[in-house]
Amino acid sequence: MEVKPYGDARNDGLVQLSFTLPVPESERARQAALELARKMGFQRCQVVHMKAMGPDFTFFVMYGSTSHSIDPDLVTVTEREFPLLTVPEINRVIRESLKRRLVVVGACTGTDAHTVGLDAILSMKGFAGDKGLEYLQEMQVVNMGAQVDPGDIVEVVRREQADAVLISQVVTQRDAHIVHLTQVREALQTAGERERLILVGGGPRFSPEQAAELGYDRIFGRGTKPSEVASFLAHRIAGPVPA
Amino acid sequence: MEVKPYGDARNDGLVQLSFTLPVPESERARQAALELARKMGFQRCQVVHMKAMGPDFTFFVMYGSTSHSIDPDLVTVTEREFPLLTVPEINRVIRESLKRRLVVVGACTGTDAHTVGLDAILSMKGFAGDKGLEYLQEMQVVNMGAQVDPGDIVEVVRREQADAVLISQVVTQRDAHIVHLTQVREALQTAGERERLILVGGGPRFSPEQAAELGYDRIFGRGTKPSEVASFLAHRIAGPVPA
Amino acid sequence: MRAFERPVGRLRIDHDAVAECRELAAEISADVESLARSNTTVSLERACLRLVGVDGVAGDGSEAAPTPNLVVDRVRSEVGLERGVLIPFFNSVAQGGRGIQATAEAIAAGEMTVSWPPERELKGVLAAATAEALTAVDRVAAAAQERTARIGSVGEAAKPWFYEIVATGNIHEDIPQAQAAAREGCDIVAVIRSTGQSLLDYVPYGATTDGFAGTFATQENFRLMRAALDEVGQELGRYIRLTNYASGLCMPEIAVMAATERLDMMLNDCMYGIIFRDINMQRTFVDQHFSRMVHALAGIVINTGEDNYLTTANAVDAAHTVLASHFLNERLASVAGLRREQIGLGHAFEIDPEVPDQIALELAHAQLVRECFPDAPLKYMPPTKHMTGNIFQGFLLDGMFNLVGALTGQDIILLGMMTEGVHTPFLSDRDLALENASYIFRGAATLAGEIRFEEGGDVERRAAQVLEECCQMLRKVAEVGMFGAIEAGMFADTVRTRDGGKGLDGVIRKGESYLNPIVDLLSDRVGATR
Amino acid sequence: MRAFERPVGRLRIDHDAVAECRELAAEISADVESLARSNTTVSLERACLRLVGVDGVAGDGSEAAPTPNLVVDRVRSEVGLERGVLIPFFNSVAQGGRGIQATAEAIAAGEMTVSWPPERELKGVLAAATAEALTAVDRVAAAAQERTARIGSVGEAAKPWFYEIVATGNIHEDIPQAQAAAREGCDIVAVIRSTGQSLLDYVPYGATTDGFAGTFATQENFRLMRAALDEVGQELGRYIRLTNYASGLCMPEIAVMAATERLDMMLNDCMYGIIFRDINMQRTFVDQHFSRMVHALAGIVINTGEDNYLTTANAVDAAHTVLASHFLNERLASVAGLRREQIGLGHAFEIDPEVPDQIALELAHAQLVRECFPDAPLKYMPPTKHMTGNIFQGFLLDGMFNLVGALTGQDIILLGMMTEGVHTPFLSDRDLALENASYIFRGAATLAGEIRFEEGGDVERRAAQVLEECCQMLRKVAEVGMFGAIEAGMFADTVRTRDGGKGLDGVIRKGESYLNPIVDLLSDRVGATR
Ligand code: B12
Ligand code: B12
Ligand SMILES: Cc1ncc(COP(=O)(O)O)c(C=O)c1O
Ligand SMILES: Cc1ncc(COP(=O)(O)O)c(C=O)c1O
Repeated sequence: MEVKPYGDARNDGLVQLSFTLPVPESERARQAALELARKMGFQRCQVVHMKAMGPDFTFFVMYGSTSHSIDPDLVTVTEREFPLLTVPEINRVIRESLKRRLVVVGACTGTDAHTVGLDAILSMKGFAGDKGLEYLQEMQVVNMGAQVDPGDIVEVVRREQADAVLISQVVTQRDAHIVHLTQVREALQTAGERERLILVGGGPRFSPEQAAELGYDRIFGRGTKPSEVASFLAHRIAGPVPA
Repeated sequence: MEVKPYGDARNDGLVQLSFTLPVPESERARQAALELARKMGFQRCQVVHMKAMGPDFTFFVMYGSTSHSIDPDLVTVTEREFPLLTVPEINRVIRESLKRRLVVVGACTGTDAHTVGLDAILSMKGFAGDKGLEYLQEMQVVNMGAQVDPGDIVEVVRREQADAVLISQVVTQRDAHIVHLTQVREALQTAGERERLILVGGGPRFSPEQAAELGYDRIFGRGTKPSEVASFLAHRIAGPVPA
Repeated sequence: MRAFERPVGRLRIDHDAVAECRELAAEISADVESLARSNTTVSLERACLRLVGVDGVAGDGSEAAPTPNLVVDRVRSEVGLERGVLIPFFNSVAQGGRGIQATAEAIAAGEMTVSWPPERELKGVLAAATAEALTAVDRVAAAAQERTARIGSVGEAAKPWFYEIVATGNIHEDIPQAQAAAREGCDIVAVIRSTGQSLLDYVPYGATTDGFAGTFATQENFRLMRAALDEVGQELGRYIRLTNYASGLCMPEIAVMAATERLDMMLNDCMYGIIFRDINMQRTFVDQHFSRMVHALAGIVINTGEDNYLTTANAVDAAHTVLASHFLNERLASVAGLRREQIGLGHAFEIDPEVPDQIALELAHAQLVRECFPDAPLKYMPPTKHMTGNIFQGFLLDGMFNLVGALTGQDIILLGMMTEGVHTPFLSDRDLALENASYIFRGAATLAGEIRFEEGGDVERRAAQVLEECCQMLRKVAEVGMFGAIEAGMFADTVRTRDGGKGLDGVIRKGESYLNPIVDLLSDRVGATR
Repeated sequence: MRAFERPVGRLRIDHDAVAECRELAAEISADVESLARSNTTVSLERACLRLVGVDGVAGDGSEAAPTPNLVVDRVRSEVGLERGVLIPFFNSVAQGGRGIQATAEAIAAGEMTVSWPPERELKGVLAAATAEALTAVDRVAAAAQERTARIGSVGEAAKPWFYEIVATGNIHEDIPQAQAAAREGCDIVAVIRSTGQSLLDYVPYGATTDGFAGTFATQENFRLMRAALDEVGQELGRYIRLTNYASGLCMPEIAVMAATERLDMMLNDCMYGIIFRDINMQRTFVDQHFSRMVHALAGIVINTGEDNYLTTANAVDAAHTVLASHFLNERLASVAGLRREQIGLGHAFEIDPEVPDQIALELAHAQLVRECFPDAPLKYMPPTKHMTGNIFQGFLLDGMFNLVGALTGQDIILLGMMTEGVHTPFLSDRDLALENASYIFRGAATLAGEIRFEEGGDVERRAAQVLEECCQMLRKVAEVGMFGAIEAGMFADTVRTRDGGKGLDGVIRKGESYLNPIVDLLSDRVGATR
C-alpha cells in the first residue's frame, strides 16, 4: 500500500525542509524557495522561517505536503543475507572450514585517520556490548591503523596471507570515502589478490547497497556491531549455516 | 541564472529534510525513506537519523542534493504594489479623498480567538515600533475582538458605514483560516456590501498571492506592520500617490 | 540522579511580604466568594442534572441539543432557577415514576410539565433528590479512590511529570498519538479542545472527529481516551494521567464529566475565561467555585492559567501579575475545598529570548514561585509567544525552559514543541520534545539540590523586585476590589466589565429557598467555606 | 549583562593538590625539555630558512618540492644537520653573493654545493646569519605589535570569543564563508586543514582548492584569509582572529608562517601529533618547543588539544587525564616562553548525554579547569563524539555546552555544529550555531558571577575526585617518565613507542658545535629556559 509522510494525520504528506539559496533575503527569495519546493513536488508549501546569511544568501525552513508516495512493500531492501552467530559458533565454523585461523587485515586508508570505528570492530574492547574480532580465538587480526597507503595494505595482505580485508572510511567530503575504497580495491586487483579475498568496507555514511558499485563483498554502515561483521565472515567462508 | 541550494559549495544542491513514515522502524523503512526522497528529485540521499516513534512509525532526518534548480529572476513576486507613507501623509490622503474619517472595522472571525495579531495592527500600542491604526487621526477604528460571527460583522459594517474591513485568522489547522475568511466575504457579498468595501485579510500563515483566490483586496502575512496596512488603505482610496 | 526535589530556601525572600500577599488575597476574594455562594448558573444546574444521571441529546444535526440543557431551559422558563433545578426535576421524577433519564427526556420533549412541589411534598422530593445526590457525590469520590488504587497497582510516574498535548481534532487520531507519546515518556496527556468550544453554552455529545486545532471535550471522548491511556499505562507499568479544560461557558459540566470519567487534572482558572474568552466575570466566578468543589472531591489537580497573561502582556513587566494571580487562585481554590497538593499553579517561560539575561530572569521568576508555594504541584509552561518558524532555535529555547524547570523543581512540565510557532504538534514534534526533556532532566535534575545564588546578586534582587511589585499590586486590587481590578485591565493587559462578556444571562441569583443537595453535600465533603 | 568574568573560588578545591600537580609537571617535563634542547629536526631547520626568507617551490605537479625542503635535504646529505642548516646556508650565500632566495634556489637545483665554512670564515658567516636572524626575529615581534595596533584601531571583540571552523577544502569558498561567519558574530576563524596534511613532511605552496574536509595550510592561504578577515573586521569594527594548526610533521614551519602572516592563535599541543597522528614522540617534543618560542614572540595564543583525548577515551573515566595533560602542557609552554595569557588550554564537553547527571558533571569539570588555571584563556570544545544525525538533539547539546561555557567563564568557545555527526559545516550550520551561542550567552552569562555550589555537594565532590585522580596520575607519570607514560597508553587510551611513528628520521642530535642564531635569539627574547 502506498503511504505518505505523516504529520498529524494519515497521508497528510507533511515534510520539513531546510536549505540555503544564494539569493539575498527578500520577498523574491521567499518566492524562489516556494517555487523550488513546488518543483520537488510539494503542495501547500510554507516558508516558516527565512533569515539572511550575510548579504548574498538566505536560509529557509519550510513545511510542505509532498505529492509523492511510496509502497514500503515494494522497495528493494538489502536485508542481512546471513544469520547472526554466537562467538562459539563462529569459532567452530572457521575451525571446520579452514582448519586454521582466519587472518583479517584492517586499515583506515587514504588520508583518513578516524580509527575509532575500525577499532570498534577489531579491538578486544569492541562496541555496544559486543567484543571485537580480536576476541575470537579463531581470528588473527592485524590492525594497521590510520592513513595507510593501499600499497602497504597489499604488502601486509601478502605477508600475512590474509583471508579478509576490512577498510574503514569516515571522511566523505568530496566523496573521499568512495575514492579511497576504490583505490584499495584496485591495488588488490592489480596485485592479483582481490579474487581470493573477502573484501569488506565500512563507515558511518555507507549504505549496504553500495557494495556492488564499489566492487566490495559487503559494506557496513553506521552502528555496525562486531558480531555482524564476524558472522558475515563466517558465512562467507562456510556458506550459509543451519540456524 | 538558475541556482540551487548551497550547502558548502556553489550549487551542491544540499537540502535537509525530516518526516515520519507510517512504517515500523527497519531497514525497509530506511529504504522507503530513501526511495521517497529520490522521487522528490534528491540525489546522493542519506538517512542520517532514523528513530522509531512507537511500534508503527519511523522518523527520519535526511540530507540530499536536489536535482531541481530555480531562476530567482523568473519567479513571480507580489511586490508591495503601493508606496509606504508616513502618518501625516496618510492622514492627508484620507482627508483629501474622503473629506471625512475612514471607518475601519476589524475582527477575528469564526472560532479564532487570537487577537494579538489584529490588536497589533489596530491598537494604539501597535507593533514593532509602529503605532496602530487607532493612532491615525483620520481613521475611526472599531475593533470587534475575538470569535466574531460573520453576521455580526455585516451588522457593524452597515451600522458604522465602514470603508474597510480587516479580518484576522491565526488558526490554520484543517484550513480553518481559508474557511473563515471565505465565510466573511460571502456574508458581505450576500448583504451587498462587498463591492464598496476594501476587504483585507491577515495572519501569520497567509501569503499575499492568496488574495485573488480568496476574493480579498489584499492579504497580509506574518510580521506585517501597521504602517503597511495603513498605507495600503490610503493607496486604495486615493490611487497611487506621488512619492 | 537524585529523586525529585522541590528546592526551597535557595533565595532569601521577604516572608512577611508573602504572608501579606496571602492576607490580601483572602480580603480580595471575599467578594468573589460571596458572589459564588449567592448565585447559580445554568451550567451549574445542568452539571447537577448530569451528576444524577441525565445525559443524551434530543434532535439531529445542528438542531441537536443536550438533554440537560433542554431540561434546565424548561425549568427556567416554567419555574425559574432561583431555587435550583433539582427539586422541580425530582418532583417530575416522583410524579411520572419513570426514572431519571426517561423523565429528563420527557421534559426535554415537552411531554411533561415541570413545577415546584407543593409544600407538603417538598420534604419527600428533597429526600429523593438528596438520596440521588448522595449516590452522585459518592461516585465522584469513588473516582478518586479508583485512581489511587490503579496507581497502586499499575505504578506511579516519577516526578517531574512530562505533559504533552494532542490536538488533531479527531479523537481517533488523538488516541494513537497519545499512546505513542506515553510510550516515549509522556506522563500526562492533554486533549486540547476545538477552537470555539468554550463559547458553546452546551457540551457536544459523543465521539467527535471534526474539531479545529483541538478535539471537542465530550463525555464519550473522555471515556475513550481514558480507556486508551489506562491500556497503555498498564503496558508501561506507569499510570498515565489525562487532563482537559474546565473552563468556558460549561465549566461546571465539564468538571462533572471529568470527575466521573476519572480525569486526573483539569485546567481550571478563576479568571482565564473572563480575560481570554470574554466570558462574563460573574458567570465565571460562580462556575469556578462549583467546579473546584467537584475537582476537590474527585482528587483532581487543577492547573491555573497565569501563563496565559504573558502571551498578551510583557513577561518581564508583568511578571508580578502572574504571582499576584497565584495568590488569588490559591485562595479561591482552598475555599472551594482543594487541598494544597491539588493546586497546580501555572506559570511560564515567556520572556523574549532577545532580552539580556533572559535565562537568569526566568530562573529568578521560577524559583520565586517555588519559594512562595513550596507545596504546590507547580505547572510550568514552555515558551510560546517567542517561538518562531526557526525550529532549531525553538528547540533550544524549549531546552532552556526544561533546564530552568529542572533547576527549580517544577512538578509538571508542559513540554514545548519546536513547531509551536507553526502548527499544532506533529507526532514527531512530541517525540523530539520528550527526547529534549529527558536529556535535560537526566543531565541536570541533580543540580536542583546543588545550586545556590549569590546573596544579594542579580537573581535574588530580581525575585525580590517581583515579589514587591506583586504585593503592591495586591494592595491596589484590595482597594478597587477584584471586579474593579479586572475592569481596570490589571491582568493580562485586558479590560473586561462586570456586566460585559458572554453568559451573564445564565447567572441567576439564588432565592431564599434555593435547594441543591449536591452543592450542600459537596461543600460538606470537601470542607468548602459555605 | 555583566562584563566577561572568570568565576574563581566557586568550588572549594584542594590547592595543595594543585601545587603538587604543578611540581610534578615540572619534574616530568625535565626530560622532555632537555630532549628538546639537545636535538633539532628537519622541519625546525626548514622553519629557520623560511624565517630568513627562503620560500618557493621547485619542480611541477607531484614532483614539486618546497625550496626549504630541498636546501635542508642537500645540507643534510652533504654536511649533516648536527650543526644546523643556517651556517652552511649562509656560507653559500656569502660565497655566491646572490642573496638569500637565489642562493636557496641554486642549492635546491643542485647548482651550488654546500659546506661548513672553514674556521676562519665561520665568524663572518655567523655574523651574517645573526644579522638576518635578527631581522627575522624582529619581523616576528613586529607581527605582535601590528596585531596590538590593529586591535587598538579596529576594536577588540568582547569575550568570550566565538570560534568557528571553515572547511570547504577550497580557499576561495572558505573566504566568503569566513566573512559571513564574522558578520554573524564569529570572533575567531579556524581554517581546518585537509586530511593528511599533518603527515606531509613539507608545506604545500600557494593558494589551494583541493583539500579534503579542510584546506591546506599554506603561506598564501594564510595571507589570503588574513587579508579577508582584516577587511571584514574593519567593516565590523571588531578585530577578527585567525587560527590554524601548528602540528604534524611541519609544526615549526607552520608556526613560522603563522607568525609572519599574523595569525592570532594556533592549535599547538605537546602530545597531539604523537597520539592522534602517530608522529614520533621525539620529533614532536623537539618541534613543539621551537614552535612555542615562535608563538611566544609573535604574541600568538596557543590552544592545546586535550579535548581530543575524550574522542577516543571515555569522558568520565578519563576526565583526570585531560587535567593532568593541562599541567604538562602548561609547563612545557612556559619553559618555551609563553606567557600565562598565551596558554589556551583546551578541554571539552564530551560526556555521553545518556550518562545520568551529564550536565552537572560537565559543569564540575569545566569549573575545575577554571579554578586550576584562573588566568588561562581557556578554549572550550563542544560535543563531537556523541553528536549523531539527530540534528535537533545535537543543537540542544550544543546549547548546553554553551551554557556550561557561560557559567564557568570559558574564554574561547568553539561553537558546536548541529551537523557534527554528518558533514563538515554548511554555511547555515555556522549561522545557526552563532544564533544558539548568542542566545545562551546573552541570556545566561550573568549567572557566571551568581551561582554557587552546595558545599560538599555532588559538583564539588566530583571536582575533588577528578583533581585527586589527576594528582595520582601525575605521580605515576613522574615514576615512569613522560616517554614511559605514553608508551603505557596513559593518554587517550593510545599506545605509542619512543622510536615508533612517523618522522623519527627527521630528528638529529645537535652536535657540540650546533649554531643557530635564530634559536638563540628567540630563546633570549621570550625568556625560554635554555
Ligand atoms: C572522533 C573524531 C575525530 C578524532 C579521531 C580520533 C581517532 N583516533 O579516530 C579526531 C579528533 C582526531 C578527528 C579529527 C578529524 N576529523 Co573527525 N570526527 C570524530 C567524530 C567526533 C566521531 C567519529 C567516531 O569516532 N565515531 C564513533 C565510531 C564508533 O563510529 P563510526 O566511525 O561510524 O564507526 C562505526 C561504523 O561506521 C562502522 N565502521 C566504521 N568503519 C568500519 C570499517 C569496517 C570494515 C566495518 C565493517 C565497519 C566500520 O562500525 C563502527 C561501529 O559501529 C566525528 C563526528 C561524529 N560525531 O561522527 C568527526 C568527523 C568524522 N570528523 C571529521 C573531520 C572533517 C575530521 C578532520 C578531517 C578535521 C580536520 N580537517 O582537522 C580531522 C582529521 C582526521 C583525518 N586525518 O582523518 C568530519 C568528517 C566530515 C565528512 N563527512 O567528511 C566529522 C563527521 C565531523 C564533522 N562534521 O566535520 N576526528
Ligand atoms: C498567544 C497565543 C495564544 C493566546 C491568544 C491570546 C490572544 N488574546 O490573542 C491563547 C493562550 C489564548 C491561545 C489559545 C489558543 N491557541 Co494559540 N497561540 C498563541 C501564540 C503563542 C502566539 C500568537 C501571537 O500572539 N503572535 C503574535 C502576533 C503579533 O503575531 P500574528 O498573530 O502573526 O500577527 C501578525 C501578522 O500575522 C499580521 N496579522 C495578523 N492578523 C492580521 C489581520 C490583518 C487584517 C492584518 C492586516 C494583519 C494581520 O499582523 C500581525 C503583526 O505583524 C501562537 C504560537 C506562535 N508562537 O505563533 C499560538 C497558536 C497560534 N495557537 C494555536 C492554537 C491551536 C490555540 C488554541 C486553539 C489551542 C486550544 N485548542 O486550546 C487556543 C484557542 C484559541 C482560539 N479559540 O482561537 C496554534 C494554531 C495552530 C494552527 N496553525 O492552526 C498556534 C500556532 C500554536 C501551536 N503551534 O499549536 N493562543
Ligand atoms: C486555564 C485555561 N483554561 C482553558 C484553556 C483552553 O482554552 P479554550 O478551551 O477556552 O480555548 C486554557 C488554555 O491554555 C487555559 O490556560
Ligand atoms: C592540537 C591539535 N593539533 C592539530 C589538530 C588538527 O589535526 P591534523 O591537522 O593533524 O588533522 C587538532 C585537531 O583538532 C588539534 O587538536
